[in-house]
Amino acid sequence: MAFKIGEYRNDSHNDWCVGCGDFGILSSIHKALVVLQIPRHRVIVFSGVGCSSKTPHFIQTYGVHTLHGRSVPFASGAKIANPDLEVLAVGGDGDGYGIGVGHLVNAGRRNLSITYIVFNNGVYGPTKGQASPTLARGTQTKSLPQANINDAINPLALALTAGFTWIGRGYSFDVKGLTDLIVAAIRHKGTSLLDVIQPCPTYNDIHTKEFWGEKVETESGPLPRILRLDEESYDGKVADPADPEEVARKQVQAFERCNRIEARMPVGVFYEIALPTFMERLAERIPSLKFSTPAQAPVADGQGRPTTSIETILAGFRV
Amino acid sequence: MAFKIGEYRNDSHNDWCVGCGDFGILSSIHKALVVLQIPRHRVIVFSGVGCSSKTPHFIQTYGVHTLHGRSVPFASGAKIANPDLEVLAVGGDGDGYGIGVGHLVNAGRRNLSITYIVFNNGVYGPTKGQASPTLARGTQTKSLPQANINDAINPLALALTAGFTWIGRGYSFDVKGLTDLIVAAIRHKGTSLLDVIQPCPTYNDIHTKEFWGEKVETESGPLPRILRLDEESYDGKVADPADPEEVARKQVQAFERCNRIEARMPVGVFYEIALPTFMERLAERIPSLKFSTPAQAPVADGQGRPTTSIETILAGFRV
Amino acid sequence: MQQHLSWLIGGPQGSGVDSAATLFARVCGASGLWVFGQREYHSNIKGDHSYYQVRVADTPLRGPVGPIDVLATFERRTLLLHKEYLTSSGAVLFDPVLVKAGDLDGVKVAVEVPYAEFIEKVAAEFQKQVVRLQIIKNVLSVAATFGLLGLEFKILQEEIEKLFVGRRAKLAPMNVFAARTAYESTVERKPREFRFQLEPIAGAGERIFVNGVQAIGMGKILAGCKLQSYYPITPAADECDFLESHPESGVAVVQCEDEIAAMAMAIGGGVMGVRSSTSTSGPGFDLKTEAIGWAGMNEVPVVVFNYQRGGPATGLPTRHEQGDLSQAIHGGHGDFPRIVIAPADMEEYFVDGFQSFNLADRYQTPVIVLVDKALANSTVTIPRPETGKWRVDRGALASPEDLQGNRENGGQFRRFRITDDGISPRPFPGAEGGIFWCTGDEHDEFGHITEDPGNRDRMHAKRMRKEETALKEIPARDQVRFFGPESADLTFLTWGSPKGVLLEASELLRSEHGISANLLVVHLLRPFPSGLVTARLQAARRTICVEMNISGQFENLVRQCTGISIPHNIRKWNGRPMTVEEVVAAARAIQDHSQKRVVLHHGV
Amino acid sequence: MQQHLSWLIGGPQGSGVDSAATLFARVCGASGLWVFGQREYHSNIKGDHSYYQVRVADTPLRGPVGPIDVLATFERRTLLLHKEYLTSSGAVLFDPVLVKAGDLDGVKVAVEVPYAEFIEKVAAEFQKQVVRLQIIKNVLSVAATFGLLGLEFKILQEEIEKLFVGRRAKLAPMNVFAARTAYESTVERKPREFRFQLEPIAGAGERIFVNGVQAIGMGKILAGCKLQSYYPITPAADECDFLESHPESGVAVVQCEDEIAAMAMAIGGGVMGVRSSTSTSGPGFDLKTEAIGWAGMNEVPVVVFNYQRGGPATGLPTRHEQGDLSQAIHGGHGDFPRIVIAPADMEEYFVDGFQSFNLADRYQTPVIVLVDKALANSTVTIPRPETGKWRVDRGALASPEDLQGNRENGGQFRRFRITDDGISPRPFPGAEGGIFWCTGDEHDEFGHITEDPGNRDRMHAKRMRKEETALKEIPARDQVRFFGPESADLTFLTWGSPKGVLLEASELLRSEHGISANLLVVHLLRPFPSGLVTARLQAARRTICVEMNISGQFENLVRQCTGISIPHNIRKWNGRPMTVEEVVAAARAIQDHSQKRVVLHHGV
Ligand SMILES: Cc1ncc(C[n+]2csc(CCOP(=O)(O)OP(=O)(O)O)c2C)c(N)n1
Ligand SMILES: Cc1ncc(C[n+]2csc(CCOP(=O)(O)OP(=O)(O)O)c2C)c(N)n1
Ligand code: SF4
Ligand code: SF4
Ligand SMILES: [Mg+2]
Ligand SMILES: [Mg+2]
Repeated sequence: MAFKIGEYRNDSHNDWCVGCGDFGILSSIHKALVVLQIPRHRVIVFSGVGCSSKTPHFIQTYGVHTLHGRSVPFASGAKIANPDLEVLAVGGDGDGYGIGVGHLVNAGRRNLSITYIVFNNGVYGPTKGQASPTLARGTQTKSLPQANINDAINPLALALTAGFTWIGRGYSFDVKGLTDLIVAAIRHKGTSLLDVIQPCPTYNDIHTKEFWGEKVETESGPLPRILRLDEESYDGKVADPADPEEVARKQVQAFERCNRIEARMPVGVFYEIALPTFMERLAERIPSLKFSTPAQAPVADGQGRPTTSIETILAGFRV
Repeated sequence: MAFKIGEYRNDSHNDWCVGCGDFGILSSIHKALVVLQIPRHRVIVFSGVGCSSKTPHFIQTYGVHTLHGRSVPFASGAKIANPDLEVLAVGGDGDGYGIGVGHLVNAGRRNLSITYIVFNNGVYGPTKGQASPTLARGTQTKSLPQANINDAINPLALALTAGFTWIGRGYSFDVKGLTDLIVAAIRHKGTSLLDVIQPCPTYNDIHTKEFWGEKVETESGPLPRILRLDEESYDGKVADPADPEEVARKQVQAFERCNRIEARMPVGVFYEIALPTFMERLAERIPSLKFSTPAQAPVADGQGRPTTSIETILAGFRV
Repeated sequence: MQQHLSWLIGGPQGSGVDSAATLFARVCGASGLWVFGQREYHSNIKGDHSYYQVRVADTPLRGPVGPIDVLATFERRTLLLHKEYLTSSGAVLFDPVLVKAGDLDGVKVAVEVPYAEFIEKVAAEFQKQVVRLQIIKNVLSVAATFGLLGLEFKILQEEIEKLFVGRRAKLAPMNVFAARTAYESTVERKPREFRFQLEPIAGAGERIFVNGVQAIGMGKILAGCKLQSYYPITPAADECDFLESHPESGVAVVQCEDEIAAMAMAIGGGVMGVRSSTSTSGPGFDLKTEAIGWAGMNEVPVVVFNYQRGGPATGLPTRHEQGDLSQAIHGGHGDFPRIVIAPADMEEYFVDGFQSFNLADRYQTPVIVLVDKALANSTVTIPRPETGKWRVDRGALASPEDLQGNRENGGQFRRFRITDDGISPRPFPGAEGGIFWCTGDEHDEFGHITEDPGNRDRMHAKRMRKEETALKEIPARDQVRFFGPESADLTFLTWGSPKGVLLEASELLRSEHGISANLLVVHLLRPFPSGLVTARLQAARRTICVEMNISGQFENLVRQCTGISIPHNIRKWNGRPMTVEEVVAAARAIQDHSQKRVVLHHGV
Repeated sequence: MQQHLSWLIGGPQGSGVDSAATLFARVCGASGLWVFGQREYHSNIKGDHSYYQVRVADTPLRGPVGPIDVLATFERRTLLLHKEYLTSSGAVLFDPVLVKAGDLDGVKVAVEVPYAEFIEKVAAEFQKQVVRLQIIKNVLSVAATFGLLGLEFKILQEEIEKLFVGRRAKLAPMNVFAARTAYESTVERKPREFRFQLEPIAGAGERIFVNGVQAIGMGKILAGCKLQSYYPITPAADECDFLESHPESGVAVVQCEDEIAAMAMAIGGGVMGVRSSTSTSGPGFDLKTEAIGWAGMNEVPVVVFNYQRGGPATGLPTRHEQGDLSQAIHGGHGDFPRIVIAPADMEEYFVDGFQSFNLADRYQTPVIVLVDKALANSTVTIPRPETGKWRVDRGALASPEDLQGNRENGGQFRRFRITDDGISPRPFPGAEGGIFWCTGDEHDEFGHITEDPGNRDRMHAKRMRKEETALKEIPARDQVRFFGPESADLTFLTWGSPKGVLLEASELLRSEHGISANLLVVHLLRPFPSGLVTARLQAARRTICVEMNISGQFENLVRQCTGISIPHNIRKWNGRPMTVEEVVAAARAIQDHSQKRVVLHHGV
């Protein structure tokens, strides 16, 4: 009995603006869950705070709408506690690359099996459209009293530097392509960052659906602004993670690709590598983790008697 | 009347361990100030918390020993308030790349004229040698009960991604080379990150002075572990900041260079570009900043009467 | 007879409800009347229900009321949600196309506003598409109200023309045309039963019409604030927006990566001698906790405005609450001196925007100003503040002689000199002879770390002494404010924004219920004016503590600082400000039945 | 006659003072004696002065004292800094090479320990370089003390051998040889005037010798804590280190990038139903403020240990203070329920390491445990806790039937069902039929955002009700603890670690000064047991509030919760724990002269 898309939808009041790119991402997540056929009670979606961070309320799985900028550490704790569950984190670019960027960098160092989807719209939604860290310097959206004064960061390069083991970019109105990317990101064993270009028609009147839908002039004539990396025969995957030379080469390639100056916006998988996950590393330290997750470990017996013994430790302190 | 090194030294109680790499960095800072001949009351040094963050107390300039991880935003506020002062920030790798990394990334977006020197010793000093974010996975210093479980970050690549406009690496026991780098970093108009390899003999028994002093096997025979980029005819400087192609090329080059797998450790300037500073950008918005800094702007007249007028604004609200 | 009108307009967020209300309020203000406008909205960008209540009268107004005299609607939801609050003689403006059977049951005065018809007229006249003109419904409702109230069209026209300036100037004629259409049609159709009438009054003096963030912003600019660092958060971001949109004031407004950075930057500015501040709301305020303690430890003048909203956590981010008092007073590990004040009305918002910097400079410590969403988003007519009398006080500064004297000795300065009043003159970095250090560690007089127990004893006590000094020096009228007869049946005790409704409620209690009431508003919350408060409470017959939170944070603070347990309280925590009527009813229940606690529930 | 000895050893940080003291203490413990060891050190890695005081007696000991009976030194600084505290019959062990003229003035019993000579002997015997053997001075001082006290060498030898195991086993013979050399030499040279004698005692029962972090760590492991996230900070990091070095206990110890992440991770674990905790100290505790509020809002069981140290800011990072009470009780914007407890001695550290998780699960809210540097770094002999009687309480969980019933209906669960006691049964994510949402926004019973005022009224009240429930359910003996006669001249009121000195001081006051005293220790600090405390205080003749901070945070809390102003207080804030003698002296000053406040200053 296959799970259908309706089963992953929650009908709680959705208050996103008409035309918001968030809708495309939400439905791509629904679709990815259908593709993956994960029972809904085996998924938990974390988010920060922002328009995009309301997403968990619209998915019929466990959902945790945390604090601004903190979705990743909340999700990390949850994943460590119960790695059997599929853990997703979602949220805005302000949330993930601004206030939360310290967690992003440090999450890359751990490689828990978490999929992090960032809704990149160049602005802060609920606080009326201030510039987010992805808005280029000099840009003035209609929500800004003056042109943006800070340089933008490059989220993919940042994730690469931070050590993310799967790095991709999608576009919210390309639901098909995005669904595939989400599926791949979830399937990846390790931390994946999926940056999604998401028009905010209310505050960002520059990076609109129309803008992304346009054709742009290139050397080979007019082409769609959105460029699919896989059509370019770009391969971001490290074949042999044990080969440091290949790793370094693929990283430079990924950096070059996401750093390139071009009119078109590449989407797809920029980098991928199989490295031991944090749970695997932890299990090297803590033998019991090889047999049971923290969530499975019994705490007490039927009478409430603690089941974790401290006798050996106590013995060491006996005088 | 030239300023001499003694004038930049403060003799308050220094409690660093014997043989600590911090001493080399401290004396390089003293020497750089001599080279630059900045009057000591025109310099202010900020730091976070950690062994290295005690540095300001040993320099005879204004010194602000802030909170763990926060030296950069404190220093940023100070620089905006009084850009006429030379503002330095110093601190540990835990401070700057761990708890403070969110500020690091976002400081790159502003480009205030601040020099940030990070003492990179792979460990947390005052809390007894836990792994810092620069310690490689699998490494076990004598202070660790088990081998490090997290991947290391690459601070130079991180700074590059964050938008730092001057990025370098030095070695604490190469006082001469380090002094030159500090001088260059301070002279740079914009935010500079200088990562300094700093042995911590007390907790990090792997990256010791001896280790860095060794010769290593290379294709061209045994060579010193420390490799000077300038001897390699590496040029990290962007000649024409208005040329996006050159910028992208130099960034890829810098990324490749600091990401390369090699037995030797390159020191020198990895990347440099002249971009408008934050104060210049602010002055585009706020006309008065073209004539006076916030610190110079008068607040009241001799009788305490406020000198900033709100008459025009008030007029807009009159009914 | 007293003139008084309560008008409410509602609609989906983003449909222009705010501008309609502002237009209406400004026109009333321009007519010499006094206005109080209260804005309610969801934490949502577009679509959810928001509304704006505008009270208009011939005397100054201070807070919201429950009953509605005129309900202006252009969609069904607003009608259904608010009609129960219509006064018995109240009127509804409604769209005949949208109203369904029964919707108007119980409404005495229903005034049809044929929006579609008007819009078609406008469309025809200006050759526009009908679908693009939906936003004009707002102007139509205001104009219809005007027609109903019999106010002169000219004033409305003038205000509309003022509204559409610059790039939008070309829209003015169309809006005026639309307004005139609705105005005239309503004048014609005005039902007889409708009794309200507003008459322009003259000679109200020089007045301004501002909301809380504007008042604070102007106070800050006047104070010479030159650095405002912030991280966006509702409703504090509006203040930063206001400052940023006045670059001529010279305030460097810096959007930071988070509230920790914002606090750190402001402190960095404070260290340099520049008047610096940051503004935030609950979640951001929490994040500043550690850095505020550092500023206290290092005696840095810095100003933090906290715009309270419903908590805890994200809570009710666009609703009103007074829930951050405990955090402001007690937040932070260890002990450090701080000043906490709470302005209680629009005039005080303006004054404290200014005065907070004087307190910070004088006591060289963080000043926390507790304001709230209710007043931040209320727009009120107030007399133009008498700023001509205001003075800047930069506190104790290092004298040129002091600095000169240190040039020899390494150029360093005893920044943290132990003094009797706890205050040490400070140099600004950059000054020769003024070199000092700051550190979060306990330190000696120069600012170098020391763990010497004797130094700790003295230095810690020196810092804390500044609170005693502040309590001695700050004028009593800036510590507590008392209103009403010396002796009364009831004494209301409060802080912050409930002041307004309590003043109005006291009036009503006296005039309509024969209960006399006076009011003590505590303005200085830390250091706490225990003596002044105790004296008033001891003299009171029956005290009622009134505040907008569930746990009685203020009541607890009063007990902590005076030992006095207040016998009665009125509390509310549903996110909507208290209204005059519910406070009156609560006070009566307490007076008549000695009820211990009354919880208020009014609100949509 | 009662046996009692106060021994102190000092030296530069990193020179092995700790291990010497631990060795000495363990040997005394192994002899059946009771030990209390207190460690003092600078916030420095190597070189600054640190010292360790070990008290030994034939009855359990509870806190530090001022006077020193035997001062073991191997460098001059220790001698000069501490000799003034020598009792009149006290002895100094000193290095004849380092002592200068006059250094020993006033010292009655000076025992020469020719360290250099001993070391040369060892070097010769084991063919080592003299310079490499300096660290052995520690063992030498301990052995010399042993000789002086006339304890049997065998026990010392055994403990040394236990110390050097594994990789370090080969060092055992050398250390034993060195110890024997010093021991025998001191036995020979023992001065007649030296009167102290320690005799092994038998039958002390099963005992352990632990410090605060170890006691807490064991309690946590036993409770089934499976996730401990942390960011390193003194002195909390020691606990994490302890847990990490016991991987067999199955606790996933995760070093995070900062305290915000550490708190968030622990909450994430709590949401999943795993017993999770984090440990920190002041600055880190501040940073957790926002997230703790979120956990309160979302009813997540999570345990936070805060190891108090000198504040504010970085303060005195390795010194003692009880300065974070206000932050623990009041920190965070808005109102949310929380449990705050403070264990007051080593036994309670152990118990609360365990019990805190039961409280968290039962009330589904953050539990903050306030401990402090003094006990964290004190090492004490205590009877082995009777853990066999302890029970795990996981609180209200969703029943299988409840879950089953929801499978149809979208599989979702009313996680935040409004109940009379405020507690709602919870499922663990992963369970079918248990789907729920969490959000920092105000929410409905499923956890979806709503701004409905009625829901807010009820949901906010439901959460806060849990504090009333807790106050009803938690046994009185876990709320407050009373010691001493029902009626007494003096009643001490305190919380946390001063308990120990107060118990000993009460003994002395009775036996030596004829003053009777009893003691009320408040263990549950929020919700506050106002009734129990009031009853005791009303029965008291003269109450003295005792705490380790400058502002009287606890005294203020008591006044806030009971309205009672305590007439006298004893406070200390120089970073060093209170000693028995200074408390006795302070109590006498209060009893004899009705002094209002006594500030304590003892400490090096
Ligand atoms: C600590 C804290 N600071 C600030 C806020 C206010 N805030 C709410 S959402 C938001 C920005 C959201 O922007 P983004 O993350 O880009 O999400 P988007 O709305 O664009 O989807 C901010 C600053 C908050 N809730 N908490
Ligand atoms: C908020 C906060 N968390 C933790 C600490 C404890 N702490 C002090 S120094 C330090 C780490 C210092 O390491 P690093 O920055 O690498 O500097 P180093 O000592 O190596 O020079 C930590 C975690 C603190 N002071 N404040
Ligand atoms: S404000 Fe922008 S991001 Fe938020 S819901 Fe509206 S369109 Fe979407
Ligand atoms: S612990 Fe390491 S970093 Fe700190 S002072 Fe000692 S050697 Fe230097
Ligand atoms: Mg965004
Ligand atoms: Mg370090």
